[in-house]
Amino acid sequence: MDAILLQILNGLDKGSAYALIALGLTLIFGTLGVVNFAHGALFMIGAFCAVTLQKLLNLSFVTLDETQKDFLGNPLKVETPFIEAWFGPEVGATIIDWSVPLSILFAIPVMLLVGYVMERGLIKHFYKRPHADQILVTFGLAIVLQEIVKYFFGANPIQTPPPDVLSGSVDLGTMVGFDPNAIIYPIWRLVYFGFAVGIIGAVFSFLQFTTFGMVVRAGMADRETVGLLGINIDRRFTIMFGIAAGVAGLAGVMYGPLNPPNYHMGMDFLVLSFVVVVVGGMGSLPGAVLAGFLLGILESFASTTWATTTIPGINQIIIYLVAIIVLLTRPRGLMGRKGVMEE
Amino acid sequence: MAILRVKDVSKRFGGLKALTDVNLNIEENSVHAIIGPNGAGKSTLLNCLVGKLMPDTGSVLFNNNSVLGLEPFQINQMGISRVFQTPEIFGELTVMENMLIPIFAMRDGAFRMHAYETIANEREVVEQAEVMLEEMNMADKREMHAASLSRGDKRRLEIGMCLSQNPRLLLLDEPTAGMARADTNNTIDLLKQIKDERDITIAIIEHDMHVVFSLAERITVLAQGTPLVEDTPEKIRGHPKVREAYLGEAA
Amino acid sequence: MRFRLLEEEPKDEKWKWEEYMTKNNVTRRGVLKSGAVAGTGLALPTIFTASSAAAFTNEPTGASVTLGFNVPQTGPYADEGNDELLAQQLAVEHLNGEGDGGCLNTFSSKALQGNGILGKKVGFVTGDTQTKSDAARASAKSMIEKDGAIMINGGSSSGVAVAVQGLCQEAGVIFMAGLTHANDTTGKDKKANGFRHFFNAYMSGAALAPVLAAEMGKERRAYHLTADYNWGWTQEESIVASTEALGWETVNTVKTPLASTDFSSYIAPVLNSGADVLVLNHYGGNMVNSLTNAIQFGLLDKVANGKDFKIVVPLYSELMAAGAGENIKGVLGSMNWNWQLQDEGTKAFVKSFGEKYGKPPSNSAQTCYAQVLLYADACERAGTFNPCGVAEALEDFEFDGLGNGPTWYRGADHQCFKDVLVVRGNENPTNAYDTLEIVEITPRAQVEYDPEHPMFAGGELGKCNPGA
Amino acid sequence: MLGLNKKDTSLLIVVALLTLLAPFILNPFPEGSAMAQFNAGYPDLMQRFVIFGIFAIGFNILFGLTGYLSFGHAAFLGVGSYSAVWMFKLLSYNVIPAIALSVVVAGLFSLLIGFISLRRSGIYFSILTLAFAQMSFALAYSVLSNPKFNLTNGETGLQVYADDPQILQGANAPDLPHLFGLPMRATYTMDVGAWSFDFNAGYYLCAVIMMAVFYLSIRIFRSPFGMMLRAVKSNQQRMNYTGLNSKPYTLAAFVISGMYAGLAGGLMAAMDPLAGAERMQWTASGEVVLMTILGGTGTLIGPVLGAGFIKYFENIFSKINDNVLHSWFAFLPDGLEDAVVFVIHPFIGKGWHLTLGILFMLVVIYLPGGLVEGGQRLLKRFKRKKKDTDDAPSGKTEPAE
Repeated sequence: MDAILLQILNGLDKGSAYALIALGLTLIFGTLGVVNFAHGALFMIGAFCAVTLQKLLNLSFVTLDETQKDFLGNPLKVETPFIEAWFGPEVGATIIDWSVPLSILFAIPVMLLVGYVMERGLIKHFYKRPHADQILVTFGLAIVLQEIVKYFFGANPIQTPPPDVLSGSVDLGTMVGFDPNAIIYPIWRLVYFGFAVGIIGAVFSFLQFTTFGMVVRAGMADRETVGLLGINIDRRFTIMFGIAAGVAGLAGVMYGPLNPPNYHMGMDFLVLSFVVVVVGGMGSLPGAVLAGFLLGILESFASTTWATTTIPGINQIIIYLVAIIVLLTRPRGLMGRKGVMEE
Repeated sequence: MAILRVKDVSKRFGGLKALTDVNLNIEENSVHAIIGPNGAGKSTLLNCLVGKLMPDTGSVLFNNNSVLGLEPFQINQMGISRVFQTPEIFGELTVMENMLIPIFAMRDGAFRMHAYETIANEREVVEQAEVMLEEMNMADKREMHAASLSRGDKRRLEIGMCLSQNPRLLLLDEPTAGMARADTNNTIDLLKQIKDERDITIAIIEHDMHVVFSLAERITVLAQGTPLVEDTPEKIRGHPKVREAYLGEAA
Repeated sequence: MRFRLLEEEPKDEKWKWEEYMTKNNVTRRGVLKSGAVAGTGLALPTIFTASSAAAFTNEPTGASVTLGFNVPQTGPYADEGNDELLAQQLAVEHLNGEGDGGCLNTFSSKALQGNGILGKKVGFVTGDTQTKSDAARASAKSMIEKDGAIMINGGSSSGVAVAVQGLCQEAGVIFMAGLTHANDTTGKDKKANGFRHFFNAYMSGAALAPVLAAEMGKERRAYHLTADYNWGWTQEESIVASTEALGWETVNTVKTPLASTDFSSYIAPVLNSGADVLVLNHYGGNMVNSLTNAIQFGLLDKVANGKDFKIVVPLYSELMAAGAGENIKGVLGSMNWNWQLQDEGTKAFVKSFGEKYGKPPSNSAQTCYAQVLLYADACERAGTFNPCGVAEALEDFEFDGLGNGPTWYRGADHQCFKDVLVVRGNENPTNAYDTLEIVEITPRAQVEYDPEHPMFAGGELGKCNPGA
Repeated sequence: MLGLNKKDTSLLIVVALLTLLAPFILNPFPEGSAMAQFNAGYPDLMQRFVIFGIFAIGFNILFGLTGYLSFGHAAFLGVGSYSAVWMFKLLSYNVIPAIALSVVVAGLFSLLIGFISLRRSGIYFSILTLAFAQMSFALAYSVLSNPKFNLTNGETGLQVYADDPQILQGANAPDLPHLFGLPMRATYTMDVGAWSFDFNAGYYLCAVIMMAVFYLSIRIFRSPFGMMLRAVKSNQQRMNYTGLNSKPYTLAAFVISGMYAGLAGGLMAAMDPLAGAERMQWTASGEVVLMTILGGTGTLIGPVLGAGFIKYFENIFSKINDNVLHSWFAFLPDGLEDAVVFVIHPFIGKGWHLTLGILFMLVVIYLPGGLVEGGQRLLKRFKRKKKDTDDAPSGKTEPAE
């Protein structure tokens, strides 16, 4: 029982990341009709916003400590972050400690800007082009973006730890009457799940309750009709692209403390997020979220010893196996609309 | 003799009754029009005839063979060709190729792996296609991409493609919808010509009364998913029930 | 058009297509320089006569010799590859008598003079393995076929090492492996033309076990997470064997897909399994993430079976340590070499690398550096670049002064034997580079094994192939 | 000639000449010169050009004609390679049975996957193929290489060991892939002045096979079958109502392209007898998609150009390092030399991915029809200049707002 609960938690957590990325992907697809292979790169850029902020906060001046030696036997260079010098060591250290949550503030304008520039500068010209061209150009863009990040940050992962109070784990099991150590769960993973639920809720209520959202939803259903109504749908779609980029970016920022960011993390998620979107049904926002959580949970269960001894290798293929089964039994994924991307 | 017999066909979509106990016979070598107000179930009926929809009850016999449960291509191979409301042609292919495909389909069946032959060597097929293009007055456009044709030409091409298969039954779904008057008249002339020159049965679903009364030999009026009346154009024109249900506003 | 004919051949003799073909070789110059060649008919058109004793693949003819450095330059191991490349460049400088000479001054063999190899200036070409067997073979081939590389050096995974080693065997050049830790490289996949300086999974187990016993006691229950491919399996096998010999129990061994980026669902059940040690048979990004996840779940703060919970990472590298950051504190593992060693060879190398690049070298960089010097030295001692001569000079070669103390290049399987380091994540690092501290230098004798040990059995070196 | 019209015949002849003379064409720079770095005329890369050319030609039969975008074609290439190496292990190093088996096995495998995947269309089809290929890759990498049932030898790659049966291997036959005694690695080098050209047996085997399958693909493009495939792409509804069953047509195209992929995989193994699982990864499937789009989808020669383009970058650009750069720009004053090297540095060597990504974008932005369109434009411009007409390019087409 506790093992099952634990894997459901894990699945929800994995699913949060899948759902957030897939949400943006399907939003871009649904509004703009663009297959965006650079969406994983947006996730990665988000994570590197946190890395950048962390590096900025850690900008240091150097003093030589004659009492200690570095690896070449020269006096050791001791680095003190400016921030600690300005605000005093304690406040400074706290600011640095909270760099990941602070990065959210930093990432929002950056991601909106990246999204805006991407849409106006590149994607806009590909609305009417075949999907194959969209794939090629966004794939090229994804490579360029990740190579730029690699150039500045290297290929090695970089830790972006959570604030001290949010690191470590809590014993959830004892709260609901299990034995101690039965359900131990990292705090940041709970934060991530809550954050994902919040973002998903925000996006949905935004689309549901604002005029802007209504126009966008109408546009997703029938782009041409809304265009005829004289509403400047293109402009709204640009903003939508910015929002999708923002969602992916925030997902990336918050993901950093779970697994340290590296320049190819976007590509690692790219294929998976497409599978999620398609299993959910092209152009369906609830479908993407549902499929994200579903695949996350199934993946977690497939990695239990019980599953891998029953069917060897099931943890390697579960996502794809599920995708095949879903697509064969439900032609348009879980909640897909008819006629979308079927040509 | 009736070439197409529709017997007790019903079809529901959820709670909506689209067709209720439709009975209909289309006589061989006649021109039979099916008319009715919007939502009368004309398109549903047509889709049941060509294999796109499966009726809930009833039977559809073409030439005494059931067509129910068959795929559209199988029904076509039996001798039914369909013209769509908006012309369905192969836009990226040339006019000539558009004409070749149905002829190949007629000669080779639903599938044949003729991957090593060259089209140019298939003399007979090419000749037939050329004849058909002549007949449709499109020989000069043979190398054009079909997508770049005018609406009227697309319609002619589609009808030509259907005719090239020498179908026994030609189904036309509002063939003049959205057409300018001149194009409509051209299409009527074309259909008249086809009717006169060929051994063919034509079933036509139409909104435009001008077209219906210029062509049809028999008319079935469909209202609320069920045939109201079936008769000759003259009788239909005067029929009180029809006036009430349908022609009222048009008269 | 005029064909350049072989000097040995009469000018008027017409060339025949078959006569120029080589049996199994990729090269061009080797063919032309091979002297008298004779076809033996259609069945075997490519056999050379024995008189061409000196002929071998890419025999250097000019004033220079070209080495091929095949390292990952793209993909997750790009930084590791870059480090290897820097070390290889340094080695070339030292061989050519530039720089401070590095380990040439400490190396026990004095054959190298700092004037290149056998008087030829050393040049090099580089290729990108992408950490994929196919791509690595393609870039190695291109260096051999196009650039005339006489040997291939480098790499950062066992799959690549085995693939490139096989290629070098066929092509008739020497392969000096970079970072490759699987037993198979000098076990079932060993090749006469391939040499490994790096240590292997068996040695990791043999070195780690006594330290683990001393630090954690003999009654421990271990839970293994293992990367689901060849290297992971051999490491798991080695560690399980050596820890069980101590009296440890293995609770579970779980295979994780290589493509995994998040290990939470593998880590979560560990605490409830009755285990009190977690062994992570992961490398690179896998290890960084699985260790980070394990720390997140608070494993190191727990007590299981009345003992403090421990984590072991049998194979460490500096870059992984950097990537894992704070999480490695107190975690034990093993290494081939570390810059903090105090022997003369190490000091010379660290000084020369550090002054040039501003950071201490990683252990894969050190292996690549040592391999280049060892190759060059073997050429000098053999007096030839012929792979067979070089191989003979390397086999059972005893040396010192390249780090890790006295070292033996065993002839039976082309595996180097030297001291192995057990290291631990430093609790109080003073800078970015001393994140690991050396716990013990396990003497060579303790990690030696019989070439026919079951974990290594099944392959044969075969004959050295000079390629002509 | 050969049942082709004049235009196709000349295309075939041009392709034949280019492939046969590739050793000259690809090595335009004298050996030892600074530009020699750009020479691509060495056996391994030439083999790769034609092998990936075959792969892309086959992929184009499916994608270019029917419009079905498979994202899992690398699986067939991988399966072909594995089959070929197994033939080497069990029978002998002769490449003929190996290549034959790889085509057959890939054909059967694609029949199975195609039959299931083609129940869906559009992106749903793409994801199904992707899922199958990723499953094949994951299983080949781990589960199918366990000691009890080692089908693929996992990470290391399937290779021939000395204790393999090789029941038909003659005592005197070369212990490397060969064609009735002619080793695939056999290379004759011709030196002309400062130039040096390699003629490799394996390359010519691949080249001859590529010309054969290229000819076959022209025949398919020009056949009624090819026309039906284009009809599938254009309008499946009309096709069905014209009495044609589109399913067997697409399945046939899928299997044909799968067999092309298997052939390419078999040839890869024949040139270099090691089959790695990475060949089946999604990136490898994506690569052939990129090759085809980059070259020009649905054109005859485009995919081959795309394949050459990508492989050239992978193998030539990745090998340019700073040393090479410095040797190129050695004529510049020191400071300037360093500056130039600094600017170029991110784009070469380990930065070859960056250059490739930028080129993908440039090509797709400025040449919507791929490299083939680029060629056509050049040709047109050339012709126009010749005619010396002054009509400017007929006004940019402004996108309607």
